[in-house]
Parts: sequence; structure tokens; C-alpha cells
Amino acid sequence: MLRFFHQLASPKHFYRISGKWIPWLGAACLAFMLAGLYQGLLVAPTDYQQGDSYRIMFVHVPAAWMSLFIYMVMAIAGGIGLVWRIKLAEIMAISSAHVGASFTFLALITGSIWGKPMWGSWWVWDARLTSELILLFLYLGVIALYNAVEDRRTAARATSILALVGVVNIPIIHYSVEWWNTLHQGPTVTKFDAPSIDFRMLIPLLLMAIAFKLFYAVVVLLRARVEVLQRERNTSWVKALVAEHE
Amino acid sequence: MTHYDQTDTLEARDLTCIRDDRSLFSELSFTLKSGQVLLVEGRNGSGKTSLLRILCGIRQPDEGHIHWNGGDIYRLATGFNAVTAWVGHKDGIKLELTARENLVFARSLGTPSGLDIAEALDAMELGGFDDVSAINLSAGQKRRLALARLLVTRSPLWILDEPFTSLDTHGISLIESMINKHLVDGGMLAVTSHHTVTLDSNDITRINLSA
Amino acid sequence: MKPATLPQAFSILLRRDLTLAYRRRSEMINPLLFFVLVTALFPLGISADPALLREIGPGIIWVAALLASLLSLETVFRSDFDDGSLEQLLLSPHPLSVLMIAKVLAHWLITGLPLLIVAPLLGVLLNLSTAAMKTLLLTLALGTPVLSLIGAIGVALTVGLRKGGTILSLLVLPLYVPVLIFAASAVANSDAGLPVSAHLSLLAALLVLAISLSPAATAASLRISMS
Amino acid sequence: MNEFLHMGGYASYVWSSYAIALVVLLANLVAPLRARRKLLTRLAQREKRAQRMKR
Repeated sequence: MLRFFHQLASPKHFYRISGKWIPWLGAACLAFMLAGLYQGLLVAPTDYQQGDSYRIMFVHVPAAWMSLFIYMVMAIAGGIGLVWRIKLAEIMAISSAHVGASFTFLALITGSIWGKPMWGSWWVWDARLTSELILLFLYLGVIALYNAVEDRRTAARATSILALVGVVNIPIIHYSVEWWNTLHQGPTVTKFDAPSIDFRMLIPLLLMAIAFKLFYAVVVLLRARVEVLQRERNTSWVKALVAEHE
Repeated sequence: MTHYDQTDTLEARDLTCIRDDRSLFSELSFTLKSGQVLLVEGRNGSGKTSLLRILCGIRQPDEGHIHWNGGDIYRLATGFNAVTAWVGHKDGIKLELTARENLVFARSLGTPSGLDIAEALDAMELGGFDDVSAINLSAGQKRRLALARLLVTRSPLWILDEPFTSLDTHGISLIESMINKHLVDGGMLAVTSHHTVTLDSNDITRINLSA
Repeated sequence: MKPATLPQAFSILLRRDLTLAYRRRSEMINPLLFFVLVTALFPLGISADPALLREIGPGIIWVAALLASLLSLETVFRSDFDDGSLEQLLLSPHPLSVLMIAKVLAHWLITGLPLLIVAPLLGVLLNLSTAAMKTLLLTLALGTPVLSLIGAIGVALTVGLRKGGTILSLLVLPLYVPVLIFAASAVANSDAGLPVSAHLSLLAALLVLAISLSPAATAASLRISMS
Repeated sequence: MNEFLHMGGYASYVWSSYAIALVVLLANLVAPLRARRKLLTRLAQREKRAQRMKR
């Protein structure tokens, strides 16, 4: 079975197939996002406590989910690339790093903006935000390592190991930050839970979550295609593509 | 004294090595048997060192396999390391340690050959330097100390990357005689060298990577 | 003649690293001086009020310990990489992860342990109570080995890089966060007379996890950077 | 309509968050596209240079 998977994952094959998939994924992503925005900004009722500021949640929460989800995907893809030495898995791992870091950054910014009206300051050492900040450093570590190593293949394998080490540490870091948070501030006001989840608030949250997942798929495929072109630049099919491109 | 198993074979099949997405060499196959020499030639940057690093297992080939007595060297891992001795561009000796301390440590990383440290140093014409800290040795003496690890360990397969660098003509002939004895004992050698290597064995397979 | 047994190879490597460090004694002092100096800066930067120092003392000492350990990590593989003996380690007939434990243990004995010896002095500087001092030593004893073990992975990943040192801190410091949190809060708790057994057991758990997982990760990282 | 824009007084917070989200998403979309174009032109130049050298 692995032999088949190895054949399928030939760069040339991957490049062609992903080229076909991207437009569909993009359209679906747009559709879900528009539906999510419509539901979130127009249909969902105003919250009796937070008024309309809670609508930031429809961007903040999916982004936070994505930051963790993408790190997991990166670690798993990296692991597969390392163990079975499948080039494509390595490429998918490293292509996820930048978009994962972007979602983490987005979660941090929107989290702090959402917190401002509630607590009056741009940053609060809330457990979730603090874990998100550390996750951002983990991502930046992966990206920095990838750029620091000259040889592309060694760089990809080094970052895969780092991602695996990181993914083992994420739950430990999260637990220790939760522990640290309850130690200093007590589990009171800074709970970040969404307001009493009214069903009509849940829909936009899920729609946006699906939209972000589709968006990740589009971006990771786009980046992977560039990485494939870069790595296969001496092959005939890439040379043909280059000629075509002019 | 250290007779090796005559039936040892190192078999490489379709080795491919890629650097910066350019293949240094591809579909390279050869077999090395007891008493034989593999001489790797080619211009600088043609991948000579990369090939040797692949042979000894430091670097994995991008394609292809290497078998020692039928077993893949990556599955054998430490088993293959036990039969291999590697001397690269760098000497691999600690400057703060004395010659004896360096060899004692080198011996712990291989199968001891029964030759004691003093005898090995004498064979390398480093007699009397036992307690001299390596930092005070000349480049040629350091190189000979690095090669002395081949005497204190018993490894049928020697993989030497430019062993003759910084050696004078006398040093080169000293090393060549050591290699000849190794081959007569049934050992094998994979070597790169810019100097012309005059060895007794006529069983030399030449690979030119920039042909 | 059989190859040296694993325990023999382990102890020879450990003794070699300790001899090397002893012969470069002057270099061993640097992380220690850094540790004391950084700790001494905080009162100058914040205030000399004993009550305040006593409260933030544990955190200061632990952050300084983190940075001192980070500073000394380079030495774990740097010289072996430069003179080529790292390649010989990779090609040894012994499992590389076990040899990594020897390397990390040597690094801890050279740089981690001295932090414990100097810590009481810093405890006095920051007006820590004797209870806090005792817990500080306990947390350093449990925590600094974890710093060396995790740090070794980062060093193995960056050993081949020209400017490896700069990104080493970015790779390793986020992974130090759990140790910092449990250790610093343990010392703070004991200062307030609260029980610390939970914190110490969590630190011990981190140590067990680090000992079991990081040598293999360090070995794999080394193989990748050296290839 | 302007009541919608007003967001119950939290307009600046809500709309800045969504604006930043839009910018981050667009940046992530544009970056690989630009990188692909840059790579293709670079490879095309390299190909031309190779041709010239051969002659």
C-alpha cells in the first residue's frame, strides 16, 4: 500500500491534482466565510452582557482552534516525512508553518481587542492568551530554524523534529499555564468562555471554523506547490512549466 | 594479528545524492569485497566526501541502498558502526587531551584491536608523545594521531576522506604501508585522495564523480 | 576483544567531558558569574525593599538560572562539532541516545550543579526565608537537569548552523516555561508557608519525562544536522 | 444600516478585529501566489542564461 501512496505523492502528480482542487476549495471557503459573517454579524442576537463586542469571538475562537490544529498537522506531517522519508509530507509540514503562525497571531490580536472593553487593558495574562503567545513562539522557532538551515532537505527534517518536540510540549505548557493562572488570579472574571451559548451564536462559530479550515487547505496547497517547484526545478516537467509561463 | 572475515562484502545499489536540488551522483552501484579498495576521484565539490559520508552511514542517500553482508546498513545501525572506521577531513581528536587519552577514548568507540596504546603510537612514529597534549602536536602529527585510531580498533571496513592531507612523503608511505597490511589481513578500504595512492593491491575499483 | 560495554563507553565519555571541562576551568565560571550578576541586577533595577525582593526573589533566581543554562548550552556539542569528534560519536557501536545522556549529564555536572552551590548566596541577596531557600535548592536540583535535557535537543538542531546560538534561545525558552512556572511557584509557596509537594512532584514528573524522551530526540536531531 | 455599523458602541473594536483578520488572511493568500510568480520568472531567467552559456 505504501508503494502506491509513494507513487501518488510524486511531486508532478501532486502539483497537477492540487492545481485542480484549489479553485473548488477556494470557492467553498468563500461561501462558508460569507455565510459565517452574515450569521455572526447580522443574525446572531446581541449579548445581554457584552453587547455586540462578543462578535469578535467569531474570528478569535476559530483562529485559536486553527493555531492548535495546524501545529498538530505540521507535527504529524513532519513525523510522517521523517519516518517514511516522504518528500511531500515534509513539504506539507513546512508549508503549514507560516499560515499557522498567522492564525496564532490573529488569535492573539483579536483576543486582546476583545478583552479591551471587558477589562480595560489591551493585554491580560489570561491562561488562554498566554498559551497562545507561547504557541506563537513555538511557530516562530520552527520558521526561524527552517530559514537558518541552508540545505532544504535537512531544514525540513530538522523542523519536523522540532515540531514533534513542540507538539509533545504543548499540552504540558497549556496545563502549566492554566495552573499558573489559577494560582495568581483565581478562576473568576477572566474566564474567556463565550457568553451563554445561544444556538444562533453557535452557527456562525462553526461556519467560520469550517471556512478557516478550507482557507488553510487552500494556502497550504499554494505554498506546497511553490516548494515543489523550487525543489523540482531541475526536472523536465518544471522546465516545461517555466517555458509555458513566459 | 587482526585477520578479518574474508567473506565480508559491502554492496551499494543505485546510490543517489542530491544537494541544493542538484544530483551530485545518481544510480551509483559497486561492490567492495575483502582485500579490495574503492578509490573515489573527482574535482572539488563533485560529491566525493558526500559519497563517503553515505557509505559510513552519517548521511542517508536520497535514493538507493547499501548492504553489509546482505543487511541494510540502516537496519544494522550500531552493528554496522562496529565494523566501520571513519576518518574525515577533521581529525576528530580533542586538543586538550593527550595523545594517549585521545586513543583510549577512540578505542572505547570501537572494537579494541588488542594493540595497546603505546604500540599504536610507536607504529605511527608518535612514540614518546603519549603524554603530550594534542594541541602541541604539528598538523602532520595530529593527522597521524587521528589515523592511529585505525590501529587501536578492529574494523574490517576503513573509510578515509583525504587521509594524506598535511602528511609529508614519509608520513604518506607510513600510512600506505598500514593500509597494505590492512588489505592483506582481509580488510577493505574506501578512500578519496588528491595524492596518487600507490598500493600493493591491484584490486582497486575507481569511481570518478566528475566524469 | 569485545567492544567496550555500554556502561564502560558511557563512563569513558562522561569522564572525558569532565576532564575536558576541568582543563578549561576558566570557561566553567562564566555561566556562574552570569547567574549571580543577572540576579544582582534586579534589585538595582526594581528596588531594594526587602519585602518586595523576598516576594519576587524566587522568580528572579529561576529566570536567571534559565538564562545561565541557556548560555552554557552551546558548549555541549560546539567543540565536538568543530574538531570532528562528534562524527565519531555518531559512528560508535553504542546507541547514540545513551551517549547523549552521558553528554547531558556531563553538561549538568559542569554547569547545572554549580548553580545549586551558588543559589544560597543569591537567596541571601534577595532576602529569601530559609524555607524558601530549601525549596529553591530542591527545585534547582530537579529543574536544572530538565533544562539541560531539553536544551540539548535545541543545541543538536542548531549545531551545524553558523549563527546557531541566536535561534537556540527561540527554540528552547518556550519549552522551559513549565519548569519555570512549577519551580518558581514552589519557592514562592514555601516562602508563604504553603505546601509544595504538588509542585515538586510535577517537577519530578517533568524530569522523568525529559530523561525518557529527550535523549532520543537529541540523537535524532544530531543525525539530521550532521547529515 | 448605520445602527449595524455602530455595533452597539463597540464599532471600533469589532471592525478593527475583522479588518485585521481580513489583512492577515489576504496576506497569507497573496504571499504564495507572489512567491510562485517570482520563482517562475527567476527560473525562466536562469534558463535563458543557461541557453546563452551553451552557445
